[in-house]
Amino acid sequence: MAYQLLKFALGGEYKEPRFFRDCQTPKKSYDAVIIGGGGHGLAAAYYLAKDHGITNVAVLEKGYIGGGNTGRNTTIVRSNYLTPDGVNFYDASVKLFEGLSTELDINLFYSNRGHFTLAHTESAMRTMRWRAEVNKHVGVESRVVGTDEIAKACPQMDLSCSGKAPIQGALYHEPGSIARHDAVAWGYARGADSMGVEIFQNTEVQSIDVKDGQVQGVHTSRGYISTGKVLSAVAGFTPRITEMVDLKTPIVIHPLQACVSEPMKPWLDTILVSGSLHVYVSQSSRGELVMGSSLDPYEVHSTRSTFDFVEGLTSHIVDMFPFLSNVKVVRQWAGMADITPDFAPIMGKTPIKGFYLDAGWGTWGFKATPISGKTMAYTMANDKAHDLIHSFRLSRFEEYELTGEKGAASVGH
Amino acid sequence: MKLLNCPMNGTRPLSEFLFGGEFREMPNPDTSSDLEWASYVHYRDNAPGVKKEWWYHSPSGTWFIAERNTLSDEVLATYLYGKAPDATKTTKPRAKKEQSE
Amino acid sequence: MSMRLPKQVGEWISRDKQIRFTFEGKEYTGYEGDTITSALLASGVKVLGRSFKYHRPRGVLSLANHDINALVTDGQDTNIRADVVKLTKGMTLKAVNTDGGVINDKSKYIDSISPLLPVGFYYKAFHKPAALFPFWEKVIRKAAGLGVVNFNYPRINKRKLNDFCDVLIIGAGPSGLSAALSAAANDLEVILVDENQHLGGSLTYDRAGNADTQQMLDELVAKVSASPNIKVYAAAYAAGYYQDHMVPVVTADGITKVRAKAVIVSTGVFEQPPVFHNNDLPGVMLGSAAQRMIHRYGVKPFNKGIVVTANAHGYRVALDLINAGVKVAAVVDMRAQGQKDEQVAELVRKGVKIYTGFCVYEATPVKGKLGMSGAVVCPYDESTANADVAKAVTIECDGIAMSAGWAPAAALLYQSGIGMGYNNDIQQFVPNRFPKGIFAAGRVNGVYSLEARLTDGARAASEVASFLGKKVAAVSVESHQGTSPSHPYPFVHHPKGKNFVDFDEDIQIKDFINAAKEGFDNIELMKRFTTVGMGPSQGKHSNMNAIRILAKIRNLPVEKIGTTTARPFFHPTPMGHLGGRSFHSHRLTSIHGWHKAAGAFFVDVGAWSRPAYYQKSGLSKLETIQQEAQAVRQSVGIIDGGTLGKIEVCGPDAAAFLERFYTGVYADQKVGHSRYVLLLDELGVVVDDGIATRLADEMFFLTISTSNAAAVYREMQRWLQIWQLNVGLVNVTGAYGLINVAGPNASKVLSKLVSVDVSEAAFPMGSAQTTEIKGVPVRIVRAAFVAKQAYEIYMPTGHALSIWKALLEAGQSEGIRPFGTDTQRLLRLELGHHMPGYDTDGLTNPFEVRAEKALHMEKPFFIGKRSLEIIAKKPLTKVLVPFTLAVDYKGEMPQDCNLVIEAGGIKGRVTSISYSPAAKRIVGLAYVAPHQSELGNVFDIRTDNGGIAKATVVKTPFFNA
Amino acid sequence: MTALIKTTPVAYAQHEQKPAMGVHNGMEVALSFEGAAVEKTHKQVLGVTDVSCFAKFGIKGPKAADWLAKQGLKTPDEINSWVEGAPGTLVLRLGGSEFLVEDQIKGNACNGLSTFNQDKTAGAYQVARADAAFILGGSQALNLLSELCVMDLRDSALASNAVVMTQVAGISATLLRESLAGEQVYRIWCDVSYGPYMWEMLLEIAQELGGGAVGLTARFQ
Repeated sequence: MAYQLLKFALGGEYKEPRFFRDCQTPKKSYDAVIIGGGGHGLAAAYYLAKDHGITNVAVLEKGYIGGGNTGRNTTIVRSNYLTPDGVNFYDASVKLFEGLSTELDINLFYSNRGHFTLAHTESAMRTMRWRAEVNKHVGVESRVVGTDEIAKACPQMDLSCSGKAPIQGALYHEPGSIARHDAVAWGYARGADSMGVEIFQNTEVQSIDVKDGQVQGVHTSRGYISTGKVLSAVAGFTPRITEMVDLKTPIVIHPLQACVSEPMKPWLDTILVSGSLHVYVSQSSRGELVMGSSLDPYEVHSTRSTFDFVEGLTSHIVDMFPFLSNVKVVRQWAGMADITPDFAPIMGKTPIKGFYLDAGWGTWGFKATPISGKTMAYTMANDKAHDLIHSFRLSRFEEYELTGEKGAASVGH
Repeated sequence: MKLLNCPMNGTRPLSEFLFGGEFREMPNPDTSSDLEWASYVHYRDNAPGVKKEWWYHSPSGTWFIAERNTLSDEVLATYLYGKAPDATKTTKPRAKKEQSE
Repeated sequence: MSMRLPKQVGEWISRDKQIRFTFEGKEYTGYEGDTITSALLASGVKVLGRSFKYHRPRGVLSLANHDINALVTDGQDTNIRADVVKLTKGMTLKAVNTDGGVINDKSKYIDSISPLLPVGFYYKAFHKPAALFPFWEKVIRKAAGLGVVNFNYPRINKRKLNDFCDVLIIGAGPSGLSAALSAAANDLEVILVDENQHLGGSLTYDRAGNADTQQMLDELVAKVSASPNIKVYAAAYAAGYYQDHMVPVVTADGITKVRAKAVIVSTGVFEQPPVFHNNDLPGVMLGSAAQRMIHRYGVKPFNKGIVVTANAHGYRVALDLINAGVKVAAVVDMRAQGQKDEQVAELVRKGVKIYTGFCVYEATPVKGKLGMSGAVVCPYDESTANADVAKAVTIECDGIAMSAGWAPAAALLYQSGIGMGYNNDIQQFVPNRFPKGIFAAGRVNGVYSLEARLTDGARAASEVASFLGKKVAAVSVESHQGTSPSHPYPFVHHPKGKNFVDFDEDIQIKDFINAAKEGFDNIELMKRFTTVGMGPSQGKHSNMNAIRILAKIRNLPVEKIGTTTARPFFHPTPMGHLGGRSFHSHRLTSIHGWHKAAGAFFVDVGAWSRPAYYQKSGLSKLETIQQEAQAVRQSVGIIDGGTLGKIEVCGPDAAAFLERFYTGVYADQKVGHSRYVLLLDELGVVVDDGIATRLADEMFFLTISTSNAAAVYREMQRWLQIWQLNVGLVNVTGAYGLINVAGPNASKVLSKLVSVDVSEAAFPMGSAQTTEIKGVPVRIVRAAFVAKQAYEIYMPTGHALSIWKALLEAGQSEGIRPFGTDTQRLLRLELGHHMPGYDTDGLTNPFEVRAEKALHMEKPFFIGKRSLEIIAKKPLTKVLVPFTLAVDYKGEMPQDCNLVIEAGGIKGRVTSISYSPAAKRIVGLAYVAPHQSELGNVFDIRTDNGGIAKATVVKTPFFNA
Repeated sequence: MTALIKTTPVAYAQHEQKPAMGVHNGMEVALSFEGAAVEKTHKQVLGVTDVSCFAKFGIKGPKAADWLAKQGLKTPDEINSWVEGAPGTLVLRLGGSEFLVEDQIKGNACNGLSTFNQDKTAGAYQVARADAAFILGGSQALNLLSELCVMDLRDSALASNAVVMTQVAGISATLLRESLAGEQVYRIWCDVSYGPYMWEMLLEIAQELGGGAVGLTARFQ
């Protein structure tokens, strides 16, 4: 038994401290205000304090921390992207994730399971090779594997997918992992709080003051806060914030749905993704299958569930695993994904001085949590985009310099 | 499954439709600046609210405009492009004797 | 020891039909109509399962699928919900989640080390040192989960049907039955759904020792059955509410997706356990569970027990128990005021001791916690939830029935977007804002007396009728009278804890208190940190209590705490049901059968199935493709191109339309000629290409590549609507077949079948003719995609097979050979043609594939033109070039998507590569940096294994065609 | 006229059932499957018949209705509805200005329409048609359709002259209800390339529900 548990057995009053203070009244002014108490916002706050010594920071969260997409994703961490910029960025995130449980002193259940992106067609196999070649070039472990290797990793799967879409091979990405998503937000919140950052839950931003192209402050449900630096890290709510400062972006909001099965004894050791069948699945440490599919096909700014989603997803899951016919789905839910035309994020400075954007995460936000926090903190502290995020700048659209992630997106997540 | 009212075919489940994106007025390509044009092709009116959108009824090949609240997902009106919203009343969908939405 | 009672009025079992089965290796007998649990209980089995985390023995709690204490496996299926699954002959059952059996579970030690495992312990342990985490993870994973999945379980596809009605009524208790009858009387089409085998809801078990309600139930059910307007789905649950009143109704046989014009939710309430030390021991159960056992299954819940209550229902339960021959030692009422009415008096008359203002402080376990031997009851302070242990009384008993309150079964209402407010008179959340077409009736609506529930059903039905435009009289319902059916805080603190709130997840009161101390004092954060309500019963017996505890901790009214979001499903639903019959639509050309007989290896191209090549025994795939290609180069081959998109653009503005849609010019195109078309999107990205043939002044015949056909046609329709040109678009993709005859002997073969002159001189490249083959009208277009001499023959699709055969026959002497898409890709590569979607990606602009010739920038408009003007000002970053490897190249064969490397950086990638039998060397297309693109330049391709292949930029075609 | 015989698009999917094939209207179709007695039962319970061989003529455009009228055919006034345009010939109005004319087993109107000349008919365009077409009948027909189609097709919801362009088994199809020799049946048309798939789906469910394939002969006996 791990020795950390022994302290709980010593009896007496439960001595575990609060993870973070219960902040109620904001100060009049902060050096920086972060809108959004999800993983990204909290990580940015944490690294502002830790890397740059900027601790006079308020994090404003409309609901509760980690309640947005941080708590609604399927917790997959990987870096097998298509462009070198994408691979480098996510690889840096994976490396931060690997040390994060220790750094934040919270068990994130960061579990290295390996990640197969299944290819059912020859053209999917081409994309796999493309990704593998770019990954290898940048030093990330990805390779194209045949059906024998897939069968070895997941002998239970019907490789013919019930004859509907036989698997031809896969991109295998060894660093692929899953993590306990809520704990990431909690860990960053605790870390930031301990360095002086103030986290306000149930605090809504109502408007943002901009004068002469420079941010002046933020009107909130807890009063006005004066600040020269505002970070918007609100994922699916981004259009509502950018509208406040009259900033145009190409983001569109589509719901992304997922569901979990009832718990069963662990049998699926790897993370499986199939672009053709629009399925991704892994088994959590509780024994539930966590399953997702592609984005909803049209714009909605809510987290409503649809039956079509779960019908389509389960029919494909049963194609892959016929023996799951009578295994039950317990719960479905949705998040709001902020999608960009080139399936890469929008990060960094904006035409409005002091207004920084961390958005456009689509379905990849969770896996970027540490690195987005780190690079956005750098960008805010220095008012200069971090090298890793240069190609994700907002102006790339006006400049017709979109990133090339489109190819990988069809088999994303 | 959500229902949508095709102005030609009546109320149908969403599975019969394809979303064609936000309806956007094209600026005059001859007079717009590069920036205006880039803004037109890339940027979207993306905050929630009532939007005009393109929808396509696949079985009949009908494009039409839907005015939809993207926050509540409520459809306020559907009509053929260029036809005033009340023009929908002139077409009588024949699929069902009684329409409901 | 049999616990079976004599025959009960209205019971659900057939005593003349015995069923034998085994549980944990022992044989038992039940009756038809029993659930697995009721049969076991009747046989005196009390321990039905082990809990998820601590492996505590568990018996029946709700007997209603509101908990998962009793999950079993039959060796085939797992996580079977024994409380509600019907017993069938020969079942061989075992409890899940045990290590060595439900009695001797070796994991039961975990219960004794539970102090080591407080709420959220796993966030605080195992991660240091990091190197050991993988070890701990294995331990944790092994402990996780419930049942073991059987990998040999057969695939089952259930039917999914659609059904329709005016009003869907969910829940056939008194209010639901009443609503159905009223709605039907108002001439509405009704679908009535209930998850139980029999209609009636609480009327089937809540009797208070009196069977009169059975008569009322029989009458209601008889009227429902007699009504032609009511369709009943019994043993069917509404899995969720979805937009526009769609509710999937799940039965053992499948799912019916009901689309209603209005929905009445009359789903009733879930009984909530009061919380005290050891409230999970086998023998401790909800009052309604005890009633279900007695009245539905004729099973005595225990021999001597007590009732702990905080409402009037507990007294009704006590009467039912007495009536069933249970010795009721006491009724323990947690309320200081207690209850004073006729039922209490009757109990007193029957010698039942009433402890008013008392609580059950703890249940006393027997050895191994396999049951209980008694209860310790104490005076109770409702304001502090503390028991006065100094005045403890111990009562010997083998069971406790608990009735302290209810939570609305409001999941479907929440999913519909309803607003709920907390009603202090009944200590319950009740609807206060309804979305259009959503109605609630009965206890879920806060209406409790039987009479009022019947009226509330009629009220809801009349509101539905007026919502649907009928003129009906309004019905009103009196608000709740008397004591509250729910206690605001039915909890008893205990230093040893083990007072369970969530039985699925083994969560105790202190877990909530500790979570709040750590800052997780928001209901959603608390849910995530403690995992309350996240187990398979989704909070049915635990969410309301969690809210009450948090309200107490934060000293806030319950309403301020709010509720967690109720997501589908109401009950967990099998994937085979949800997935249903899996449709896999596919398109076949009319020549498909021939291809199959000829040994074609098929690939999917969009929805189409196409031959990639025709397998020849003894030849590898590569050799086959090369042979097919050589046949085309040396003589003649044919390919079925029927999958290609084919559009007729007709009308006076046909050419004008094409000029706006595509990048080229068509106004001056001559009839009988074809031209290349290139389609961009508004960003200037290459989308598709094809051929436009002018068949008449006002008619063009267009081809679109197979995988883009549907999307491009849709875009044509949209732009036509915007431009309002006088054009008719006719999609003839399916109506026409296409056969491409290619190779130096193509004209020779074709000339045997057509009367027109197809010689080079009479029928040059870029021309088209309309003629006949064997009397069938055909269109022939000279195209050069795969060979210099190639004829695309279009015919009515029903004749494609005959003409295919005719061509093969005509070409026999020339050695004509069919070829597939893989060969086609090689053939076009040899000619140097790039393919959109294969050699381009979602961002490729026409300059990058050197398609300037196809761009008529002088035109006033075409889609993508304005963007191209902007792109043209920017330096190119990559260019697609044709390349060859040295004739004697011996290294590893480069593949598609191998990278072009220069000075350690990525400059581009190979998009197509193959050995060309015609060029007798490896040829390909690749993106390179612009400075690498000059003719004769040599660049590096890195192969899969890291080798470097030197490639030289050359001219196309790659061979002397 | 050509001497070449067309083959029904469904033939590939019917192959394993080994039907007796015969030519109707220049197309080889399945005349019978399991014999008159069995097919008669199937017809009552749930029978599926391939009628892709019926002659068709398609036309669209603002002047299409005028042109058809000039040829002496009755056309439906309402969009998405059908009439018997001539004895034994259905005229379906697909949306606003497109028409499908189909000769039934005894109809003979399409032949006369082949005189259509695009160059001389402004505002009307011929639509080449090669749909796979089916008749579905029997007591369980609605049961089958309730699985394959999301529309409410019960008599109370589907007008007797309505044409429905919807999805059946996940693909676009046109559907109507008609009375055939006193029996209520459903007609389904889909793109020719989906013909085999549609046949497979209809037959799979028909067989599960106690029905099966009905040949052209048994269908029109």
